[in-house]
Amino acid sequence: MASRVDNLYFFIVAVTAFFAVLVSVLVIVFAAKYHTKDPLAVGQPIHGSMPLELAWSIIPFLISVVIFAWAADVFFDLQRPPDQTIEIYSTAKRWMWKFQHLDGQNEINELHVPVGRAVKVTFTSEDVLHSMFFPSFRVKADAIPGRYSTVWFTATKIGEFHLFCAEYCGTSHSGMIGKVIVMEPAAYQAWLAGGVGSGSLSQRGEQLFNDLACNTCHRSDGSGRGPSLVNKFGAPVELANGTSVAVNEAYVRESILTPQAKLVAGFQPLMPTFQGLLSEESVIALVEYVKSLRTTGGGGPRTASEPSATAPATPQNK
Amino acid sequence: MGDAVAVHGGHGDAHAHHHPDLQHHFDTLEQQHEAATLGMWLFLITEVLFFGGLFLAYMLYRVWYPVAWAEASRELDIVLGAFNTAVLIGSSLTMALAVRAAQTGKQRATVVWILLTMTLGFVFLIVKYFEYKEKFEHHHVPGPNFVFEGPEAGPAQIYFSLYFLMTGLHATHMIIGFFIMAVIAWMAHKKRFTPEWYTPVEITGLYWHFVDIVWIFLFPLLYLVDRAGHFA
Amino acid sequence: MASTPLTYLNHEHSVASWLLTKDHKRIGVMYLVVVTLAFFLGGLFATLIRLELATPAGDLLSNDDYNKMFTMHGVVMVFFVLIPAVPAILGNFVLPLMLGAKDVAFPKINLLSWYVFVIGFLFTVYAMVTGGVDTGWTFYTPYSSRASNSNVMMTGIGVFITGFSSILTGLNFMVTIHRMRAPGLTWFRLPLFVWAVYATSLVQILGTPVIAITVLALAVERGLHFGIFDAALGGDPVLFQHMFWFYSHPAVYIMILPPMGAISEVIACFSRKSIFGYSFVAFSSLAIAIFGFLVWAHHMFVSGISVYSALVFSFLTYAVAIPSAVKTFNWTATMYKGAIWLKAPMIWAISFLALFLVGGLTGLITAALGVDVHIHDTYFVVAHFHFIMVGGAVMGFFAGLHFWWPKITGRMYSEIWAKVAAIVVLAGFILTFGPQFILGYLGMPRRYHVYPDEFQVLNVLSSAGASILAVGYLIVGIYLMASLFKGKHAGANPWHATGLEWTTQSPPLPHNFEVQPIVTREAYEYSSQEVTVG
Amino acid sequence: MVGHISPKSTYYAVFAALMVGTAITVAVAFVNLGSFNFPVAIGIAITKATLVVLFFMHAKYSSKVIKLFVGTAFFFLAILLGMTMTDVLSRGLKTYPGGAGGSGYGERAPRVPGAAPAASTEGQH
Repeated sequence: MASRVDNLYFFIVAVTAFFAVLVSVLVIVFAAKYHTKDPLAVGQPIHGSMPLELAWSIIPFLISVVIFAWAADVFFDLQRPPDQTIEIYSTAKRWMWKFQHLDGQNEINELHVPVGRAVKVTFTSEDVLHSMFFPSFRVKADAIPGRYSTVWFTATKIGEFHLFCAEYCGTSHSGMIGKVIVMEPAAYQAWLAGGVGSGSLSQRGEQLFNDLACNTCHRSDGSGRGPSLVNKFGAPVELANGTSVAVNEAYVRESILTPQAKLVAGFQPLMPTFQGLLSEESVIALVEYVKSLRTTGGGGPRTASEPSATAPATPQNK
Repeated sequence: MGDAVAVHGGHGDAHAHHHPDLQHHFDTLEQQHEAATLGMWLFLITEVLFFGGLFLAYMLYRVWYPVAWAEASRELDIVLGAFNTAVLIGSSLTMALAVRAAQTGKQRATVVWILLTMTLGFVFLIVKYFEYKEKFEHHHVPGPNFVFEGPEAGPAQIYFSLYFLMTGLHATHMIIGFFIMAVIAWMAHKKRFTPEWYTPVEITGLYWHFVDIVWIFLFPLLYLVDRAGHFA
Repeated sequence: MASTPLTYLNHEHSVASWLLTKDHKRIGVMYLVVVTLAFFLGGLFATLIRLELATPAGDLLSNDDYNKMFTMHGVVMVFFVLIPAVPAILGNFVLPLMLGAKDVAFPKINLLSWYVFVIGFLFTVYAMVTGGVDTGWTFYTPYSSRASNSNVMMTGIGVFITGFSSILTGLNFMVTIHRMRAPGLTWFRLPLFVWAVYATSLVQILGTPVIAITVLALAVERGLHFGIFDAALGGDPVLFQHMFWFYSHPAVYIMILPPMGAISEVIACFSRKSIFGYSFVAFSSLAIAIFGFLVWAHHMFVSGISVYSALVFSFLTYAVAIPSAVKTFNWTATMYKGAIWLKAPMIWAISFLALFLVGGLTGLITAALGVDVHIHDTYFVVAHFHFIMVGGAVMGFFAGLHFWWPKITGRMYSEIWAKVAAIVVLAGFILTFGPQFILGYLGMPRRYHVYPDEFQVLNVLSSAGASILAVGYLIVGIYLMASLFKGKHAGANPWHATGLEWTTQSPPLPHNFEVQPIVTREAYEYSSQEVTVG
Repeated sequence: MVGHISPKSTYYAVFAALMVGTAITVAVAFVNLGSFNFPVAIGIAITKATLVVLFFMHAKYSSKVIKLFVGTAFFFLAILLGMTMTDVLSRGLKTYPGGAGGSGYGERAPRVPGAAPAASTEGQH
């Protein structure tokens, strides 16, 4: 993607440079050629030219349309991660980036990724606006409290690259930086395997699920007072008010924090709110656990080494 | 748009019959009147967009939180709201009649109609005061002491924030209107207006009608949300 | 010399005669004084910023102090320099003269605008003196409403109050243009500066109330703990950005349209021919004002708006670029076969053209969705908007100021120093902001107090340029001041220009014209040889 | 002077129409029209406002310039509301198939505390 952004960028630079040089040269040539020191001299009475006006309105417009279309195409691809990605979660807070890998590793202000594989980072903010900016990969998105954002990229070179916070967030805004460490796949596997005894992210979610006694109601066989969560992620669900909603990260998060906001049809509003009781990281672990509850296609915890082919949420596959 | 090429005679002509209320930089009373009314209209345009920002916030959250809007709106008293709407429309009528009285040179009638307008406006504010008081007693004022039962407490607080901002700004406009009307009534009492020159009455009228229009929107937006119980 | 003629400057002398004046010319001069003060204050903040950034470490200012510097630089320069500079200074002074009117439509309101402006400025200065403000001039929530510990309220009040000054000025000018034109001065005989001010006034009237309500909503959220944008209650922080940019993007046109108008006057005058494509230049001002309201969310492409919405706003952004391009081409074409008299205002105008060209064209880069994801909130954007707002608006302001200075003061400044200053400012400006484009594309985010070492070389270049720029502005201040005391008398029309403002004496009479002017000719009829020589 | 003088009967008629409009808008609010209650209420309000502008404020008898400006105000209000709502309403639309059911980028805000300001989250690490 980075090279596509660069190609577009240099194309626009070339086009605009052409016009800048054209106008500058004309101004200089006219100023030199028609220069006079006689204050009473007058210029020729030219009042305008309709063909010229039309030409310099329409031609720049057409060029603009080309730039717009090209840029929109690149933009859509920047917004649309491929099906097969390594998923990473992140939480921004003043003034650090915390990353959670599916396999359970946590890191702060550092992000280890393998070369040549698409990586998708899903993130939110715990306090004010931040912006996750990877200049080397030409991607950026604001971290917004109460909401999940994503960026995705594929690193093509091994090495260390910048991570910046690009949305002003107060005192240490310029200290809210980190690095992406791009590794050989083998080294990455070794890094994944090292450390962490606390289990994968979805295992941590499961632990929380049990500790908070979610499992007493949300039983997998559907006999509990709350709906079973198995196979729910990625599919639409009927709500008590007659509408339906797609079960995605945002919906799961909302249902944990304000359960009665979008009640599933056929259930009573019994669940207490977990608002203020859970950190964003814990919510993410629970979300990931709900995601992992699948009976088909390799249930159980997902790992980074086994890239996720997430359930198609919408039919319009491209 | 080419209307403003002032068709007045030369320089001397304008001073021939100099009206005491003609300011030095205008040539005719008519030019002065047109400038003043155009200025007032332009001011009202800025007012439309001033309230427009709040309408935007209102619309966004109403689309997002229909249930909260329905529940919170039910905390308002529809009878008081409708009564106040009638009162304010009535005050608009009396204001229009005040302008008409000024146009036709009836100074005393002008004073009476303006005072009547002020009275109706005052009734409106009294009712508003009791409504606010009730909100305070029920802890429906946004902030740390806000209380609202149920899962919709968050969005309901946004509703009440908008309620107080919108009605508060509206009431502020009315209070400003009182001061202006008081001055105008005094001027009318002093027989300052004539059928040739009643511009201050007219632009005050424009302002007051605008205040009325704002309320014409606020009433259904704030009081009449989902009374039929579609969402909750 | 014979007895000094009566002018608006000398007919009364007391301080009260200035502070209570309803004369648009004196009010214009009063704005000039306050805006100049604000400009040097904002410039001081800029100096500290560039000094700090000369090294990668945060060694001159603490991080909080640095954050306050760029915030206060932005607030002062945007709200107290750029927005009032051309409309309130030059507009106030020359607009009624250009129309052949005795004053603006509402002289008392005009004076009130000045007081409101000064009160707003005092609030803001008070906020700065008592601890400063650190939210960035954009005041994004939730940082401004919940997290910041600085004087957000006081600054917000200052901006809110100043907004009314801007609204009242716009209202006044619009009514003046509609109702106060001299006999025979039809819409298509108006100087293009008047068209530009008209378009600007439209933006002021339609846009400013929205920033006022936005700041008010922010104030109740911060002060009374209301929730309008609060994500904790389910509010949308992005809504704040929508409301903020609905004004603040068109505000860029408040800054740039009037200088564009001044440039049209200067280029026509010093090419000594009528402007090329008068009606296109006139209508492009209106087109910019109207289209300018349709593009605001291009500041928000990575802020979490819908991608479809981003698409629409990006497209419309390209649409608004066209009228600006049309203006530029028309100015260039005006010079063709002219009799170009390279006096100081023309040098400033050509410098404007060069910088505005770069600023406008880099706008095409930032408007491109795929590229903007990368360069948003980097130094690329900083460089882009400084090219527009300083390279464009301030250069255009100086072109206009040099053009009308003889009319305002009755004195000529040093021609040679004016040209030197124009060149110094141009060079300093390019050296300051040129490297920032590269910095931005390399990924340096804006509002960074410390930065990685690899960005130092470009930052040092930028800081060096800033020092040249500062010298350039100081030169301007010095020779303009000197001209007040030692300048040659200008005469009514030193540039042999058309336009009603040049038909009265310099400085003008208290009531502008001896006799009510009657217009019988089109604007810029240089070729008819009837221009009065002063 | 030139100002238009309306007969008193016009004012009383407009007043009556406004009162009737108020009665209708209250009455119709209690009828379940589904999602049409809101547009109907706004429609009645716009009608009432138009009556006030045209007759009480004499816009009907005013110059073209004033009519143009009244239109301008509502045109730009429509832009402010309309273009912002286009964003808000299209945020939920999926843009990337397979993107984990839309991971929420551009999704509407959940109604909850993103663990608001720093105070509540300080000291967790």
